[in-house]
Amino acid sequence: ISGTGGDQTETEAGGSQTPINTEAPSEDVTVQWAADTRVNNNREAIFQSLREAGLPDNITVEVIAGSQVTNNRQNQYQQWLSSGREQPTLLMMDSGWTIPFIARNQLQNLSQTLPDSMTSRVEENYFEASVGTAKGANGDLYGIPLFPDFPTMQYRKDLLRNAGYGDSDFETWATESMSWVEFSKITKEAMNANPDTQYGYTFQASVYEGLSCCDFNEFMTSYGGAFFGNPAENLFGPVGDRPVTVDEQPVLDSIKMVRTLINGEDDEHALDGITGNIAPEAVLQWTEEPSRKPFTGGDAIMHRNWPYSININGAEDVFGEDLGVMPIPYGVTAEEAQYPMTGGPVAALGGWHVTLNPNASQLQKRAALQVMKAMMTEQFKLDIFEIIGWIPPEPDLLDSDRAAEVPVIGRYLSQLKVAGENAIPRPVTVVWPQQSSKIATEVNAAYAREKSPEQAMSDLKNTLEQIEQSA
Amino acid sequence: MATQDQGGVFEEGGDAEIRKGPLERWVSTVIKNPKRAYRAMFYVATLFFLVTTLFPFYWLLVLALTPNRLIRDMGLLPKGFNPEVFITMFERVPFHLFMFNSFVLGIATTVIVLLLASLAGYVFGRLRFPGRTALMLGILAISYFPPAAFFLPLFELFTGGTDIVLGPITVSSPDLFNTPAPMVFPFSALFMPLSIFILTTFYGQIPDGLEDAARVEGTTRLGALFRVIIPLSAPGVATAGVLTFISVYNEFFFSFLMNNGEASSWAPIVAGILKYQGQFDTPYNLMAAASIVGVLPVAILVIIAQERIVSGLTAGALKE
Amino acid sequence: MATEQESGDTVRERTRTGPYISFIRWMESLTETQFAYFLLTPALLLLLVIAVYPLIQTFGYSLYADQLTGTARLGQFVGIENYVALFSGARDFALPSAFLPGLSSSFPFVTGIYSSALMVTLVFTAFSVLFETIIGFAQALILDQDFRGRRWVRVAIIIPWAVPIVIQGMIWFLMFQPNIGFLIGTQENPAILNTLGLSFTPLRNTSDSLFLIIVADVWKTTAFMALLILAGLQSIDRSLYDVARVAGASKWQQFKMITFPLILPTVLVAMLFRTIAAMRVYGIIETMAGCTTVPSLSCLVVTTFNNSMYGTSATVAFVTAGLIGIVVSVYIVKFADAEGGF
Amino acid sequence: MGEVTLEDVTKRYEDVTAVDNMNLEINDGEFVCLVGPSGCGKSTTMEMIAGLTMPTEGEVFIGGREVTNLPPKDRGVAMVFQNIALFPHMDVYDNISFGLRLRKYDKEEIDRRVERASDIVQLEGMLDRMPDEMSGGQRQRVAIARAIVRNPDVFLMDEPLANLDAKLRVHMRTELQRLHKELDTTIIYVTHDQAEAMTMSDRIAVIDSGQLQQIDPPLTCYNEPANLFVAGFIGSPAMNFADGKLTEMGFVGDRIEVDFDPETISASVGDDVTLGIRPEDVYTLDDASSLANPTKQVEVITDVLEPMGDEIFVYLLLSEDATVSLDEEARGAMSDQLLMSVDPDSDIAEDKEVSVVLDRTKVHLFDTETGEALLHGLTATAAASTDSSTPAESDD
Amino acid sequence: MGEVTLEDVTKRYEDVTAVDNMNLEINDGEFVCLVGPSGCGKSTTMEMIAGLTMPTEGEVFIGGREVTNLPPKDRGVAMVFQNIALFPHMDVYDNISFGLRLRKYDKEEIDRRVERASDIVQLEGMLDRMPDEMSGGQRQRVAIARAIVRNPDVFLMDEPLANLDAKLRVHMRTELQRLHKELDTTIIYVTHDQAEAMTMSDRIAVIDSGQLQQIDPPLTCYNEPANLFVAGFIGSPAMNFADGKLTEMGFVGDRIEVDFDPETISASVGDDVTLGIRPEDVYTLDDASSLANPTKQVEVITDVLEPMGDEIFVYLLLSEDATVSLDEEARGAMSDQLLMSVDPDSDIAEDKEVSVVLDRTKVHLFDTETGEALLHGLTATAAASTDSSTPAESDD
Ligand SMILES: Nc1ncnc2c1ncn2[C@@H]1O[C@H](COP(=O)(O)OP(=O)(O)OP(=O)(O)O)[C@@H](O)[C@H]1O
Ligand SMILES: Nc1ncnc2c1ncn2[C@@H]1O[C@H](COP(=O)(O)OP(=O)(O)OP(=O)(O)O)[C@@H](O)[C@H]1O
Ligand SMILES: [Mg+2]
Ligand SMILES: [Mg+2]
Repeated sequence: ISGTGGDQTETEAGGSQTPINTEAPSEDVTVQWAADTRVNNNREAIFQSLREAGLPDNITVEVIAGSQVTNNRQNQYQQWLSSGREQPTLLMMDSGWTIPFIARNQLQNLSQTLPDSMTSRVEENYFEASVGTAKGANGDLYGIPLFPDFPTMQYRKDLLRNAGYGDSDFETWATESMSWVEFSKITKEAMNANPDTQYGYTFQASVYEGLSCCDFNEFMTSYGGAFFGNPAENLFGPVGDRPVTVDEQPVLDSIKMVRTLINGEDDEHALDGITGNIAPEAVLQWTEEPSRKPFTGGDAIMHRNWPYSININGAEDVFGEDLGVMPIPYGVTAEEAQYPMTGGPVAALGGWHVTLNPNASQLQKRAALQVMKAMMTEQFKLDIFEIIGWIPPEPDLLDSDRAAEVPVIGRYLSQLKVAGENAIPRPVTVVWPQQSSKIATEVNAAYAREKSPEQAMSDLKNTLEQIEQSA
Repeated sequence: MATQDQGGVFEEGGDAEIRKGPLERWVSTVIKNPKRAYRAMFYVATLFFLVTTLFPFYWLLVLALTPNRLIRDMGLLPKGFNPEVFITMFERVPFHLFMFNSFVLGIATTVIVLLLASLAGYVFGRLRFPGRTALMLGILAISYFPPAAFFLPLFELFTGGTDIVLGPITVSSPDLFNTPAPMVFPFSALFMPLSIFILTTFYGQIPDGLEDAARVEGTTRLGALFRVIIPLSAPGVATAGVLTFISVYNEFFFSFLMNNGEASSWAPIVAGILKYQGQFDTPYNLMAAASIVGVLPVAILVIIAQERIVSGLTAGALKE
Repeated sequence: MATEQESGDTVRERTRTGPYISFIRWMESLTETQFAYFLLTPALLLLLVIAVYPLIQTFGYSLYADQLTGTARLGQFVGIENYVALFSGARDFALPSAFLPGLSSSFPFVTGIYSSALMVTLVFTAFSVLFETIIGFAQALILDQDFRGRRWVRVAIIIPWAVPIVIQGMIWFLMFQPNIGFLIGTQENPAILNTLGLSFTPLRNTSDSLFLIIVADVWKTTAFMALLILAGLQSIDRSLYDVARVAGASKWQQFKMITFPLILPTVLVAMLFRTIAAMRVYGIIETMAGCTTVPSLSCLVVTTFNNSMYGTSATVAFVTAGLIGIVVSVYIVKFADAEGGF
Repeated sequence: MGEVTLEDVTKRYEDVTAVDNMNLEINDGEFVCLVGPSGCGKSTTMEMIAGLTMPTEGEVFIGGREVTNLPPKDRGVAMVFQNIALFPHMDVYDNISFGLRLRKYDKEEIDRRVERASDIVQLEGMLDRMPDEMSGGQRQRVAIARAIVRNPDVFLMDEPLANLDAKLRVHMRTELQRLHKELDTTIIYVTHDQAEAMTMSDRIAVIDSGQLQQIDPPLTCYNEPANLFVAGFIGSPAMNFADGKLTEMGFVGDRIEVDFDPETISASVGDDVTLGIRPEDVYTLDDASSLANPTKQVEVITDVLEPMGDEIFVYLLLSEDATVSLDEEARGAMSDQLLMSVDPDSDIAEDKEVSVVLDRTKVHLFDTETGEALLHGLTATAAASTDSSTPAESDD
Repeated sequence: MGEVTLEDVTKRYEDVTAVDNMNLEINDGEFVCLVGPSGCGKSTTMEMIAGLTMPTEGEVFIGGREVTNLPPKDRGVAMVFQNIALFPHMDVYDNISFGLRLRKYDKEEIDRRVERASDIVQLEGMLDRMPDEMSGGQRQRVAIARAIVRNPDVFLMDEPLANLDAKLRVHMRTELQRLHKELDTTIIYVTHDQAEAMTMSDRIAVIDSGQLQQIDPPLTCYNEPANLFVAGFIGSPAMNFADGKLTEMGFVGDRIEVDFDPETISASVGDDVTLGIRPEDVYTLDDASSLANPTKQVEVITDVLEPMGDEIFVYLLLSEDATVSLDEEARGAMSDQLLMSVDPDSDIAEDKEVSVVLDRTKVHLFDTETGEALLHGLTATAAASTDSSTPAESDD
């Protein structure tokens, strides 16, 4: 019986360097695509769209409806890929954890095996941040973004009107983000103007990946802070060879800001200028859905969330046109910020890629390549925007008429575009999962006033450094 | 004998009397006859347990009946009444298929476990032999490990990644991914220690005289096990069975990683429930409905196991 | 009897042949020890292949360093370094929480009680097993009575055990989710539990979460206890109660002197396995509060496993098993007689 | 204190009436044996007195108190169970001391009593054995000891000596009698050992099919059975019965005739009557010399001889054609056969024609139909004795 | 087929030797009763024959085959257990037919046999009862039926009738004897009912403390007990013993003297010897007329009278100062007391001085130390009878 296992994929991964034949295979092939239930529920329409986008008739796609819970999928993929299974051929991967798979040589290197025409289209046309999370340390491309996801700030126009704001303000905010100072002031005003509305601003600060990857990341980055120094250089590594900068002032400021939002200006670590008491303590235990409920239910004025919730809140029977969307507020402007990619209306980057199983047979790969080709067509991207609401991964497509016609979300494309252009990915590396849980714990503790921002961040810095060194 | 009087608190009288008498009369009889007080205490305790165990289910029902977008600021009553959820849940996910898979996995595991654990329980409970204690401790020790400790080697074994050397030939293990095998076998092995211990205790308590009688009548030792000892331990066997079955129903580690999550790949009910969940949005009402539907068959199983099997096999209390 | 039948049993018996019969005969001719091992063979074989073999492999993993990049699952051989790192706290940074509580020079001399996996696990185990045993016992005693509707009460009491952990987590998570559950209030409008000291965001707070997780676990797993103890109760010879009653035993004395000692072995088995399972608690934590908030030993195993830190994961798994072994041996030593099994 | 009274007590199970309208009065300090065929309701009666089984109808009194609905522990009874029912998880000491420990006697008192009880049942040195390490008889003795360590008002003993050998049994009998005297407790005792019932009890209660047939002192039951059932049940081997008719001359059966004045009994001439005579009251002509009041001779053929050591049972055939001797239900109960017991020295042989006589003073007559006794013992003359005193007593 | 042989069989439990080097040969078709005090090893012996307990040492043969290590089912034995051991989860029918169903007899055959067996044990109409709905005696009868439906080579019955009333017992005895004759099976039977042992068995095996004391036909055991233990154990009430010395004149005890020639026995003058005489061999002077060979008169005082119905036990005190009569171990076994059985008509009274004589032909002598029998019965003259035939037999 074999030894510790796991090493047998080494050689096969080498095989993944062979370029893939771009000719469509002539025999009937079924390509297995590990996706999720939403894809599965809409698979007829999606297949239709793929066909129209040029997928040959002899290639069929079979969807494996994986869990929507991203961790579960990650675990499954990990087992499949590390044991060298040939199936599924195509995998839908979270941009939040594609890079570790790349680091483990578990994905097909697309730069080397796909025709340049395809890869360069991705590099050139797609949202840059998204593409960044599909690349290896060597700069090669390992996945093709299927759709990106950027959070925005949603608000209730009707309530803000009560506080004296009007359409012109809303129009400005749509593309020109406001500062947190302004934001907190406006929210407070709106709260005062609408005493029946329970909450001012709802967001997510539970101890979970969403805090470290996204909410905290946004707060921090919008104040010009960064996890590992200059994001442009250090975001995806080199692990162990980059500074840990979570104890820098901008980071502390962002924490103080959030503490003020929750606890008020008399918090001992309040941030000057911020108007306090606009967010409930409950945010400390909220993830996306629990934080969205009060907003959808009319109990909140401001709400940070992913585009999925725009579709919900903007529906006619909810707020319809009264739903306003703007980019996330900023702490400091990009110019004032210390590092590139920081400051301004940043949005954490989510979204998914499609990747190729390197262990698949050549035939499968050939067929899969045809599928990927179809997926990269404009037609497919817009179709699927309509079908599932996946945001097209190309900024240009957001300007298209067809996109604008998509109900509800079509109204907010310009805001999304701003968010997309200012998207900040989480610093995914092989050690990110470890770091992420530490970040969430410390940040949440600091928000909850269990630790001073300084203490929490210096503790965090220590731990992060240890993790960096361990890899 | 006199078993019908073992009603404990119902020792005398029927409860018919309670209902017809007014409260005051009852109170005065309680003072005269403390047994009534016991009975009252019994009812209070029963009620308490009923409320505490059932309340979360009620809450589940409230969640199921409330349309998902109204699930917030919940009180004790459903907001709105949306029984269609019990249809929607099947439209969204082929939940019945997942339930079927769980049933097959559960039954297969239970059969294997009861069979092997019965033999082992008989050995440990009724025979004295060298190595007994060490073996029992060894088997027990298996249950100390988290499932993750078994996972990687088993995953390789069941996905064809392990080379098995059979003398001169080396074959790789068969690829059983997406079949019941890589779930049933680990379940059996991991849940077996509990059943072995349960059955050991129960089988050990059956008087020797009964096994002796069976053997003189012409059974083998194994025959005596199946014809006398197991039927007489029916409460224990049924319990071991129910516990094993439900454990399978509940298992989520191997259930999740030993298949690709499709109903057609033998993924069990846990995968089905998780399929309702979106990346961010969670249709609590559908999940609540699905769990109510998912739990019902187990309720039926419990009824059958507890009433039919137990009372059918042991008509009387044990007597030598 | 049966004079007509000329042949006796033995004749009948002896005239039967065939491989089945000769197999039976062979089996019956085994000595007690041989027979014991013969019957154990299938169970041991299964355990050997499905449990022991993987454990040996996994133990091997624990002697290798983690390897996060490249295709190899494990890094180089490091011997017991993983264990040393775990116990010295040098590996804590890579885990969702510290493994052992830190020591401090000031009273109470231990810090991070709630953020150390060991302490969280022990606290959880002690309280959940204690309450499950007591409540399960009470429930079993009720279910053992004869009363109308008993079947339904029995189902009601047992059914939480059948609730998948995901759902169990959801039920309790929602009950204590601000703005959704009614068991949790707001500062302005506190619920009863809040006035009793529960924070307004209990599921982000280790001690409150631990408390709620224990409650949720007791709700679900008490049925396990009740079911097993009930089975024990049902197997007691009822005529012993007749004797006791005539001897003058009150209900309580009957319980103390007959019921309890006779089901003690069953209760011990139930407690033993509950203790083992409680020390491996994971699912309910993950679904209610998350492993970062309430880190249990299994949380460490699963999290490191999911983070592809297979060496560390295997190490923690073996250490967990070792700790469980230590706790279990307390049972075994203490109750060796009552159990009669060891 | 220890009077036990059953008033119209009935116990019905689904399809069986185990005890049928039983009225029983047992005095304080009395020793009463319940006897009757297997399944007649003895244990059920005991259980109702102990409070383990609730009567379907009727009431139970102990010491003058109504206890029908009282739990066993408040009735002041101790019981030896027919099925022994030792606590399997306790050693002998703990089994015996169970009741005492319940009552929180102090350690020394318990030790003293347990020692005394285990002495009585001869289990010294076995106090730390577990029940499954003992022989059947030893277990039964533990059960007895468990009952006698206590000081109840009423002892209920359901076949307490069934598993003991003759010698131990005799010993235990003596002990129980002594205990009875010492403690002056009421003892209700089930046994099917006739000797036990005869020697130990103040009165014997004979039960059949759940109904009380007779409750009287042992010798009264033996000598003046109230009906055919009691006559046949008490005494081993059983009484011989011969069917016949009541005529002017007295009893006329197939072969046996006994002359007396039919006027003296409460049956009319022409009625079917049954004559009963015990084996020891049948004499060969040789032995008849000592007999003051023999009946007419009866010609019989000796069949099987059964030597018992201290006596020999001789089966006598009344008609030549009755050849099957050891047949079912054979002994004593059939009218074409007669059982006689003779001295072991008698020179009687099988298959001989002999004449026997019956002791007139020991003859019983029963109404065949109702089974009721008509007379017990005839005097020397053909005139029936009208007083019902037993011949045995009148011989004194 | 059904010979049972034990060769040097020993069974030791931790601290007890239950069976001690037992050698036993039972012939095919023989009916042997095992008797002995409680705890002497009877059940253990049976279990070893059945294969339920493995002997610590020695070998067991059945039908000439060595079966020491054979499982019970291959030994061709059926057993009635002392503790009855009905399967509580099966009704009577299923209990009885268990062995037949195992052997896959066809339904009709099973029905037929079960019906016949339940008929024999008089359980007709109870076939669908569960064991816990039956009385003790009924359960025992089921246990018997379960054994007798089968056709084994050897029946093992451990006190099968302990819970039955006298009448049913007599019935069952007859049935078992008939069965024995019909099937010609070996039956090994444990009982402590002397009557049962005497009437049913071809031979009685007397066991004490795990050791075989004597195995002989019933009357031999009764009349020629091999040693003091057997003499005291067989017979109820037990034999009277008197300690004394062997002198030139014969036996000389405290009060009792029996003259014979000491040369004729294997003991030397001056040895301690014990004289044994059964209660029925003690006569009052009145009755002594019929006695051919009386001993010298013994002056005694009558103590308690115990009327048994068919006889009266009279306790006789040998010395005036022996006043305690019903004391422990009193009856028969003590040398300052003598038990006599007399006719129920005898006009004997309590507390009278009377003279009694012993039947010389029924006197036994034992070596007090080893317990071994020295002689059984003296002839008319003082010369001891040297042949060992029993007086009872020689009387024929
Ligand atoms: N499992 C055991 N462990 C220890 N001692 C035992 C065990 N079984 C029997 N004994 C002892 O062995 C001796 C013989 O027991 P056995 O059952 O053969 O007696 P018995 O002759 O059948 O007596 P009884 O007439 O009382 O049934 C007894 O002293 C008993 O206490
Ligand atoms: N639980 C029960 N259900 C139905 N019938 C029962 C039950 N218990 C006893 N009986 C029946 O009631 C009758 C009386 O039983 P009981 O035990 O009193 O008899 P018993 O006189 O003690 O007989 P034995 O001498 O055989 O012990 C029997 O016919 C028995 O079958
Ligand atoms: Mg009875
Ligand atoms: Mg015995």
